[in-house]
Amino acid sequence: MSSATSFTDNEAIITYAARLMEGQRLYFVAIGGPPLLAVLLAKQLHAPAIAYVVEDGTIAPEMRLPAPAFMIGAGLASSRAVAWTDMNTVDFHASRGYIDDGVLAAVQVDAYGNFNSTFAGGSYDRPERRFGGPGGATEIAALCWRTTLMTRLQRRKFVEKLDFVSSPGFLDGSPGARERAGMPSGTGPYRVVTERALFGFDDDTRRMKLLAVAPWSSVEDVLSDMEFEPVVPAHVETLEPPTERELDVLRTQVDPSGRTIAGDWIVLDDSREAIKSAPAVGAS
Amino acid sequence: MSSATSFTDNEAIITYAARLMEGQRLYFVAIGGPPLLAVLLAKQLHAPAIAYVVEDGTIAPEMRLPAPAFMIGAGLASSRAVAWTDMNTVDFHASRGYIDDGVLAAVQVDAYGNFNSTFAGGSYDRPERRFGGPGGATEIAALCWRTTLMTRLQRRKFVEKLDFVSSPGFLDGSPGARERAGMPSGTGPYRVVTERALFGFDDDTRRMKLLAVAPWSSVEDVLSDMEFEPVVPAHVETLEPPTERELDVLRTQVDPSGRTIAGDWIVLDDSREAIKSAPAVGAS
Amino acid sequence: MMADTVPMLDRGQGEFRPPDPDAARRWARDKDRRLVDKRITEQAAVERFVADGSYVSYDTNVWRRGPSSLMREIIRQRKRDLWLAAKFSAHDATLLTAGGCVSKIDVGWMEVGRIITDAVRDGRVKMYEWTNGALAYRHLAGALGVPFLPLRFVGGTDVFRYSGACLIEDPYTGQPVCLVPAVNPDVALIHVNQCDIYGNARVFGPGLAPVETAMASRYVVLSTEEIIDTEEIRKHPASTTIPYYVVDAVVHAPFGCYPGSVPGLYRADLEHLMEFGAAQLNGAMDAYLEKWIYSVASHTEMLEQRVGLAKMQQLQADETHTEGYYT
Amino acid sequence: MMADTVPMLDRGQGEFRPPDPDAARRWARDKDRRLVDKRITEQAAVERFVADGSYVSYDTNVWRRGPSSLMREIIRQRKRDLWLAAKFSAHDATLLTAGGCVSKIDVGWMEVGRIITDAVRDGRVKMYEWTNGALAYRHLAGALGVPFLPLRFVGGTDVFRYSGACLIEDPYTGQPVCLVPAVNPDVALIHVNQCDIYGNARVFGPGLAPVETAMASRYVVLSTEEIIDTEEIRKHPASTTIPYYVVDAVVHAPFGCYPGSVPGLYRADLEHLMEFGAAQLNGAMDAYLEKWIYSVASHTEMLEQRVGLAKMQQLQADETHTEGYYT
Repeated sequence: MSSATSFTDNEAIITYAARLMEGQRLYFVAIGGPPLLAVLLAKQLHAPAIAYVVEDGTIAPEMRLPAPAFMIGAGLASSRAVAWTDMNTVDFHASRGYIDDGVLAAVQVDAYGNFNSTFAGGSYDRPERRFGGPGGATEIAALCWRTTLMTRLQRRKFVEKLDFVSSPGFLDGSPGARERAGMPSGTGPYRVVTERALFGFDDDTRRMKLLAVAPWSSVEDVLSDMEFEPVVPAHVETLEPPTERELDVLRTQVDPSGRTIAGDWIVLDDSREAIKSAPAVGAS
Repeated sequence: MSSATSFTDNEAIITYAARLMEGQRLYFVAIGGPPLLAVLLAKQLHAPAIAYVVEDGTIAPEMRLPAPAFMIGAGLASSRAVAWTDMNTVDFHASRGYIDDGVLAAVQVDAYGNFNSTFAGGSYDRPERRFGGPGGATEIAALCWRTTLMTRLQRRKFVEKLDFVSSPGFLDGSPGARERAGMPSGTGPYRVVTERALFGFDDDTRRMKLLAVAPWSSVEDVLSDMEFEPVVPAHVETLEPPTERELDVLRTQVDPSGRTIAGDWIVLDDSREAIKSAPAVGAS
Repeated sequence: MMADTVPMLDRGQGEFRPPDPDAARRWARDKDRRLVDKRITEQAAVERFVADGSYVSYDTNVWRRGPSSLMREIIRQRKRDLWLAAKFSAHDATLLTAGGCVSKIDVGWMEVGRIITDAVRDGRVKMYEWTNGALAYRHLAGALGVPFLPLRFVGGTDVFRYSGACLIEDPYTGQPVCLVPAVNPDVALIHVNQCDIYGNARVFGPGLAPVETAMASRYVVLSTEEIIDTEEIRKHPASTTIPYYVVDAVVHAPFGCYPGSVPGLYRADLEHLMEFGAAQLNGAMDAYLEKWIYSVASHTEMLEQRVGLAKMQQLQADETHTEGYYT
Repeated sequence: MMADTVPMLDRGQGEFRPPDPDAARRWARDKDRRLVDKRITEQAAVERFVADGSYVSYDTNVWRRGPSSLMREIIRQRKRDLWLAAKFSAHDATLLTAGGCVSKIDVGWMEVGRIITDAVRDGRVKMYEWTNGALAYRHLAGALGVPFLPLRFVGGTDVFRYSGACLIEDPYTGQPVCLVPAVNPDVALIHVNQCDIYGNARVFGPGLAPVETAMASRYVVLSTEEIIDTEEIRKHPASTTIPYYVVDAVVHAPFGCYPGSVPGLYRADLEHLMEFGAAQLNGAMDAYLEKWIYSVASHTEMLEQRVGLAKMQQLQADETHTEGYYT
């Protein structure tokens, strides 16, 4: 597949997340947003059999694409499901252990995969920026067997200390920390996907671990945009840029409205070095 | 309405229970049995507006009569309901306080309205007679605002000490005993209906209290068939025998199969004295 | 403000299956999430998913929309030492006890005659006291993946004393509240009106706790009156009661509740129920089991050789009320 | 064996509405059990059932199948000091905050822009941290008539610290488990697809927690796209989501979710949502409120004078997907 030379950071994040998805697993996503788009992209590309559950109680839908512009308010997003239930019911299924992977967007993440969607800057009582809250992210990150986070690689997002721990990763990283907090055993963060770097978690220390870096970036470049130091193994993989095919499906089928994939453009030259442009119109 | 001269004890019990029922109240009954028949009789006679909830999750059905022979296995018993739910759901409605009256059949009852449907005689480990268990009676008696019991007046049924407390009345009768056992406040036994006597409960002592006696019986006769002594007020009402109309509806519409109304015959002479006959065929 | 400890006020002394939500999660983790054809015979389903000693929960019962054919197969295969959840059971428990399959019963309500009474008196069967609602609620706890649930009944009774319930002081209100332990059965046997080959199932009519029972259990075996196309399931997602990923086996069993009724499809066979009752009264249960179970190889064979087409058609014709079920 | 006390391991420090199941039961006791015609205007419903200071829970939200017309009427009547349950809310909370109606919000998720941010910073609105699931679960506890429910999330986070959750040692497994307190809102506002004049209601499609919200709340106000005959309800009892006896008011409100969508009936009005977004960005929310709420006397008047028949017909025509909802 020919690799693309221009795409947005969000397109890269969604594409990389989609590549991680496997057809025999059951995914849990919120209503709308990049995680849902990643699942839809994976279904269109390499894993048509993927089943997913949506926070609103929709179970294993087979939405016909192209997807509607305003997914969160569109009945079509629930179409051809095997069951329509409600929020508590799908949380019960996750609590019972039936949902393999939670896929979530994070505003701010720390070295142990804890993440924040409540506020940034200032104090809790006088926040500089107040966000919408964790929504379903806290239960999804606690109850699914594995959690994959999607976010941009920025120093203010990969922090030593979160302004607010909205949703659980490995907490303080100590053995059994999640169990001591009342969460099911054997669960936790699995991957963190950014536009330039892919992270996992170290089996022994549960600290975030760098797995792959985009060709136009480097380990140094990645670390320079992180407040904390991840585990860096001797060998770091190359994160292949989105292919034309991936972007084509994403742009024409998965998010034809362009609302979610809009972002900062990444433009590559022949040597696959990046020349960043100004943020695109409507960038989030 | 002309009073009848021959009917079974069960017909009398069902008739008296039906007379207690009011159209503006919501009743909770088990699947089949005398309590359901009493509700159906009341709906046919004086209180067509009565709504009832069945243990199987049927909410406010309007079954067309005559009733089927095997109610417990008949879809018709759930017909024309406003909702079909399940056992937990109707128990939630009772727990939440929406169901006014539980109406239940009891095998054995004590002075505080506690009752037994587990075993009689012998010991728990080696019972003389083992019964089917409380079924839904325990939650119905705990969660509905009032409980009405239906049983025959026999010395072995109105006992000082139950062989087994399957379902709660006022427990030991002390103030707040039900609340201390985890039950909602303001709930408890309301009436105990037999073929010869109607009982309530004393507001102060919570002991069973004789309210009315059938013309062919007497306070002495009633007390002689009870192991414990109920509160006996100065004035005891007369329990009017079933009327021809009540029995006609009961026999032709409510239980045409005769399975549940079968019992020992009570035959009255002109002076309304009873001449008991041998147990009817198929008496339970 | 809340105290540092929560007083345990009272507790039942009964034996019960200890809740282990993490173990139940591991069962779920290891199930296949793909859409695979799960149709197998009743024989294979019982061989594979019902073991000696299994905790078995069925829904509803042999009188109404219950998995009668699967329970007969359990007897036919002479399973032993089962622990039953008799949450509004019927004569199913009697039948399984007569077949020598049962050693423990969690009792809510069930039909009890001399077979159960004798088995209890002889110590062949041990009963554990619960109620219909408490058992349905314990299954709900199991379905929620939590170790217990609070409830406002059972307390103050001998049922409480002989059960695994406990009474604590609620940390929020300071008032006493009961807890019951979750149950996660080894196998759920559920008879449904319709499902597809993957196990997406529909249950029509009011019911006991089919959803909780399926969600709580390790293995879920469905017997179904009818197998329908997945496209039909996807056209009406609101009609689905149980999603495919909890289901392990789909057994096609028309008249699967016989001699009971599946409302909207066929009436209960009252003659048969009387035959059963008489067999129990007259101590002729062995002959009954021989006639209806051991002497036939399968549910289909029983329908053909013991019930007969005429009777089946009569029971269907007698079920004139289909409103809300199939119309 | 179980200990005499249950250790309280940790607890949140947040303010929360203290559960009182017995008080909630008394609310239920005093409701009319008869089948009475409950149809009233949105104005009367809000006047009668929403008071200053009420804890208000709505389902779903202004983007999908939510009671938008009732929320506008709350703003029109200038209710004050409301405590909102924002369990997957949308811009409803922003709208009510802009109208000066809100002083407290239990947050799961909601759309947050400068109006909420400013209100929080200025101390006009206080937030309490929960999650969508925790709030839906607290409503479930309220619907079950119990003071709390155990769950296996929320622990270990700052959400826990700022909430009313606690962490105890489970008396059955000895493992830590979280509890959240029940919530019984003063009023539930639920937009439904269909109901009869008594309040027997149908909700189509996946949803948030309409059943739990109705069952938990003191007053239940339904707005409905369509009023159907009770005979139709009784023909298909399986379709009923909420039974009449919990319902206090039925408000006939076609396009009641506008500018949001009722799947199967009409699409969301994206132009309107952009107009709202722009009003917030540009600090022109007063003009927005004047145009869409204060300057019109009712929902009907807003539809007639601000939306218009052409737009309404367009939104209906755009909703081409009805499968599973109305077909």
